[in-house]
Amino acid sequence: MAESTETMDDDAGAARFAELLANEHRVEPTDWMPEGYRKTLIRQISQHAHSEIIGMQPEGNWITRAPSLKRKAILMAKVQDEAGHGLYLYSAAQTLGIERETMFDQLITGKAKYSSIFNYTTPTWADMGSIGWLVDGAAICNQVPLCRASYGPYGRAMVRICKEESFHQRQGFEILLQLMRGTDAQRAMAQESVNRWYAPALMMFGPPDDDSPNSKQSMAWNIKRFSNDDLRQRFVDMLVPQAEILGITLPDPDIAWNEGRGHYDFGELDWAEFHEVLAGRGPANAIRVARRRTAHEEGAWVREAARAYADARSTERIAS
Amino acid sequence: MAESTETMDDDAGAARFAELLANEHRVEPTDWMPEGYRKTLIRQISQHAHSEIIGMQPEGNWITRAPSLKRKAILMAKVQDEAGHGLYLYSAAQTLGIERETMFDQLITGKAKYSSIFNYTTPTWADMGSIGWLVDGAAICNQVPLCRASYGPYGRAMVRICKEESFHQRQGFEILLQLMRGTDAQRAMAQESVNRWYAPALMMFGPPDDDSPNSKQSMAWNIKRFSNDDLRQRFVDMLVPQAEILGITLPDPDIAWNEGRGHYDFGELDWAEFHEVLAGRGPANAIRVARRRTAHEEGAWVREAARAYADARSTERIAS
Amino acid sequence: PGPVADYALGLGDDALVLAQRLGEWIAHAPELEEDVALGNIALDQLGHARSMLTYAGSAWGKTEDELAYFRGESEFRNRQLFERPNGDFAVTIARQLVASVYFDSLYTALADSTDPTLAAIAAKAVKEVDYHLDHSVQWLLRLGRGTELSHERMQRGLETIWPFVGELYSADPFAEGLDGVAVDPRTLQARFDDVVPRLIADASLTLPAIPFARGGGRDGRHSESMGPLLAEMQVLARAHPGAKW
Amino acid sequence: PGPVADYALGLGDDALVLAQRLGEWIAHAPELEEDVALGNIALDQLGHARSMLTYAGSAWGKTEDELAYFRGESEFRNRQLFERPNGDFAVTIARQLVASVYFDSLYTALADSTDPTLAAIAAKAVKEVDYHLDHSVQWLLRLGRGTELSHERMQRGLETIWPFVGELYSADPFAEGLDGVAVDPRTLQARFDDVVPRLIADASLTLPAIPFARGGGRDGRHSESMGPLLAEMQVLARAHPGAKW
Repeated sequence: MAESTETMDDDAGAARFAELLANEHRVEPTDWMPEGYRKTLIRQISQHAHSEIIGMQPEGNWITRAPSLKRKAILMAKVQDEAGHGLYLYSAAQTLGIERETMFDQLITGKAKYSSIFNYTTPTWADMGSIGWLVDGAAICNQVPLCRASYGPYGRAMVRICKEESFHQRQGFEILLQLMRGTDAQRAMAQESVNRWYAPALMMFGPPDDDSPNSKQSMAWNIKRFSNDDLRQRFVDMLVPQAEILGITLPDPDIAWNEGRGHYDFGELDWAEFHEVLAGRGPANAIRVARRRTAHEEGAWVREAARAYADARSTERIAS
Repeated sequence: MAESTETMDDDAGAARFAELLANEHRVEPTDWMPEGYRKTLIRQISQHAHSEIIGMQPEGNWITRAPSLKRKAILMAKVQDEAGHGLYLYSAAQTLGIERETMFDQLITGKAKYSSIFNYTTPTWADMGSIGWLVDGAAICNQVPLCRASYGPYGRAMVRICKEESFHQRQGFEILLQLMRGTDAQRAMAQESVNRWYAPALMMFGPPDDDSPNSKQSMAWNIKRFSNDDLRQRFVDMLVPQAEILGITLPDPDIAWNEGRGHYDFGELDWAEFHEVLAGRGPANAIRVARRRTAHEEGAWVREAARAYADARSTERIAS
Repeated sequence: PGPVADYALGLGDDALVLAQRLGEWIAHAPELEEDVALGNIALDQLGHARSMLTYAGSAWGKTEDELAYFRGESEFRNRQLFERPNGDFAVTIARQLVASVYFDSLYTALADSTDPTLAAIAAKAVKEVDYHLDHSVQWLLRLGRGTELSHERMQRGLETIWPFVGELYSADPFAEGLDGVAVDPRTLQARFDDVVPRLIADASLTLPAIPFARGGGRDGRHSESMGPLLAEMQVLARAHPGAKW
Repeated sequence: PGPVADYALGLGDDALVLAQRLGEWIAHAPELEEDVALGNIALDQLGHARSMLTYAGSAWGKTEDELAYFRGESEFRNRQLFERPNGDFAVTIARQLVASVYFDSLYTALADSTDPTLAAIAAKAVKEVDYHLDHSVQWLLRLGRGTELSHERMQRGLETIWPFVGELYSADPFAEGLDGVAVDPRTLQARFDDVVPRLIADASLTLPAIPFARGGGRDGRHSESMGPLLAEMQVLARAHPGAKW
């Protein structure tokens, strides 16, 4: 009896789901959705949340040393925004029936993935510029189409996040611009940093299309809207003129305008490097998760106290 | 029965004890000694041990920032010597029937005293010089007579400690000498530091003799050999010519050679300040004990592990 | 404008050094919400610092950054409470509670200053500080009444911070002679005595009975935590003198 | 002398940065004996660093202090293991165990260098490192087999440090072309594989199975803990350029 009801619901639900996608409407938490769709979204949204949380660290590294109070304030606000993004993304994922604690646990036990870009380190202040300009820039290219993602809570979270990210990107650009207009040492610092971040930022779009097995299904479900390579091209096309304004050299001698394609050509990326970092052998993989785990473990007594206090309060309220 | 034996022992012991003192011989742990003598020694030796332990902090403060590798090495060795002195002094006190744990507990719970001088802070590198020259210098004046203290284990510990202290004092003098031969900023740093440490160092000999209730008994027991004021005078007489070599000004306009006394006159000290610091209202009282307590508490699991391992090993040995 | 600038510099240093300490928490907090909350408080404090330093600097032709990055330890005037290390979360909450009660009463009074700049900075700041105070009070209650362990740590946190309370309410040498312009911190003591013991009791905690430390922050005397704090804060700016960022 | 100096500088930086970290423990150790022991190890490491930096500097007309205090982060060549933060006592012991096994085999081999200065420094250092190794092994056993809590923390300590083991035994770019003079760290790997898994098993602990981090310390690539370490270490010397101490 229960089973046949489910089947009937499934059939009706599947038809309704297909119709929503066909009409470019949003799927909402109460709508029927295929298990694969739900799982894909949970994976993608929670990975995105984790990336925001882990992404606090490479920039957090310079809060105490920011070279002007204005930059310190901007950086603090940015890192705080990242925590905020992590929080709304966890909420969006929760609407799909997974607990935040479960996701967070996957993060700190090293079971969940997050964007590999955050396994690179920030040895210089100029990296605050490069992260904003290149990493946030790539994130925006990835994320703007996600504002139209079929799943409502995700799409809406992305609208808010994209607005803040584009602000962050501009701030990063400004950091680099100020350095490029500064002393020789500052210019060298900016160039050296862009040299380190450029290729990893391009790899943020994921492996080449031929090599990206999950992309097709995600596109069919209106989660992903453009292929990895399309997004990467769009990003390079955006960067080249901005680099000219900065007076900075992108570390790829093969970059050249291709009149025929109407796009910039660019060189092959070192995918072996990408897979190395993905496999845990990047510059900071070992440190990022451990740091968050340590913070979580050292804070356990605080969370327990808050729970105990809340429980006691609700008991009081019931009793009174 | 037991009582009368004790009394007999007491009478014989007291006679022997008096004889030892009269002949300037050492009292050893197995000898009979008056309860007051034992208590006075426990108090004095454990306070001295605590002072060495707490005294590690004001200098430890500069280990990570020492301005040359040679000075860093000297400073590390010195702070380590202080830990070593603390350890032998605790051992000397243990021969009087008190456990090291008991003493350490008195220290970290704030029940035991230590030299108030270590409640001053070390905001500049020159303080490493002033502590060596003035604080260790005063300590030596105090301690050299203690090498002849009637209680054997204490006197012998003091022989070793004094040797190292006089080495430390020379190092402090050298730090100041180097600063005084350096740049204007370095000379100013040295003078400013000596201005802060001079009076507190003079107060290390304790209150004026009229105001020092325990001194008389300690002198009768051959523990203390000179009065507070005598030691203080001896110290000032030593400092004045050394200050001249350094080219540093001692911050007391009343210092003047007194031909009649054959000593340097010097100004009144601000004993209200001394009592303030003694009462816990010095610059760092709140921090010193708390830091050692925190280290002790955070290290509890380490000490427990060491005990558990030692116990298991001895069980194994017995079983095998 | 000299004396007012001197006064503003002290207040600016208080806020700056506290912001620096709070900034150390980011990505280390016990939960994400606290990363956000402590970050918010840090940002607000940094904002107050910037307003005060900019105002002070305007009298001397110096920028906020020249004041923040190119003074030595003995030229910093912050009171020692603000430089105290973060310790565990309970120490940070204790420090923030004491700081927030102080700032709340200070800025409330300063909003009536006859100096319009100080009055405007204070009027804006007091609203933010209300939130900081609420945050600290909530955590004081949660930790004080939560578990046995949290109770113990919160009590220890109060004891760790307590010696630095006295300095806050002692005379501010730079407020002297500025009647109507500056606030004499001694006039704020009554509010502390009214509010804090009650909050501590509500949280089932005990008011510490520990002597106050000497203080002297306004005269450039700091605890030994100050040097490393400044070394880190100033290192990059000092490596590039004259550079703009 | 150029290439040998470059090689010596890398070894000197390894020892210097480790000494700096160990120096942070002083007056914070779990017991007084450990304040003494960690201080001893720090002093020995600092001694090795000074010998190596002095030797390196002699080729370039630079003093040990010019090298220690006036290079920037990207000019430091220490491998990343040595800059890892102290963490709790177990992390420090794990780091020291790995460091001591490495130094022990390195200095043993280097004592046979055809470069008489390197050989002499190594011959003296190896005796000291024997003691350091013994100290770490004793604590590894005590913590691994002590209590449940200490076992867990020691295991976590090994895991925290493990990613930085690989770099130690990877090629040293400054050892290349110095056959007979320098030691190729890859030749020391066998000794590590022989000794360390056995020590870990003896302590009832599990050999971590964690990927190695990328490294790159010899090329001036460091983890994010390096900047604050240098900020503190160099602050005073840099505030007084050209001064003697």
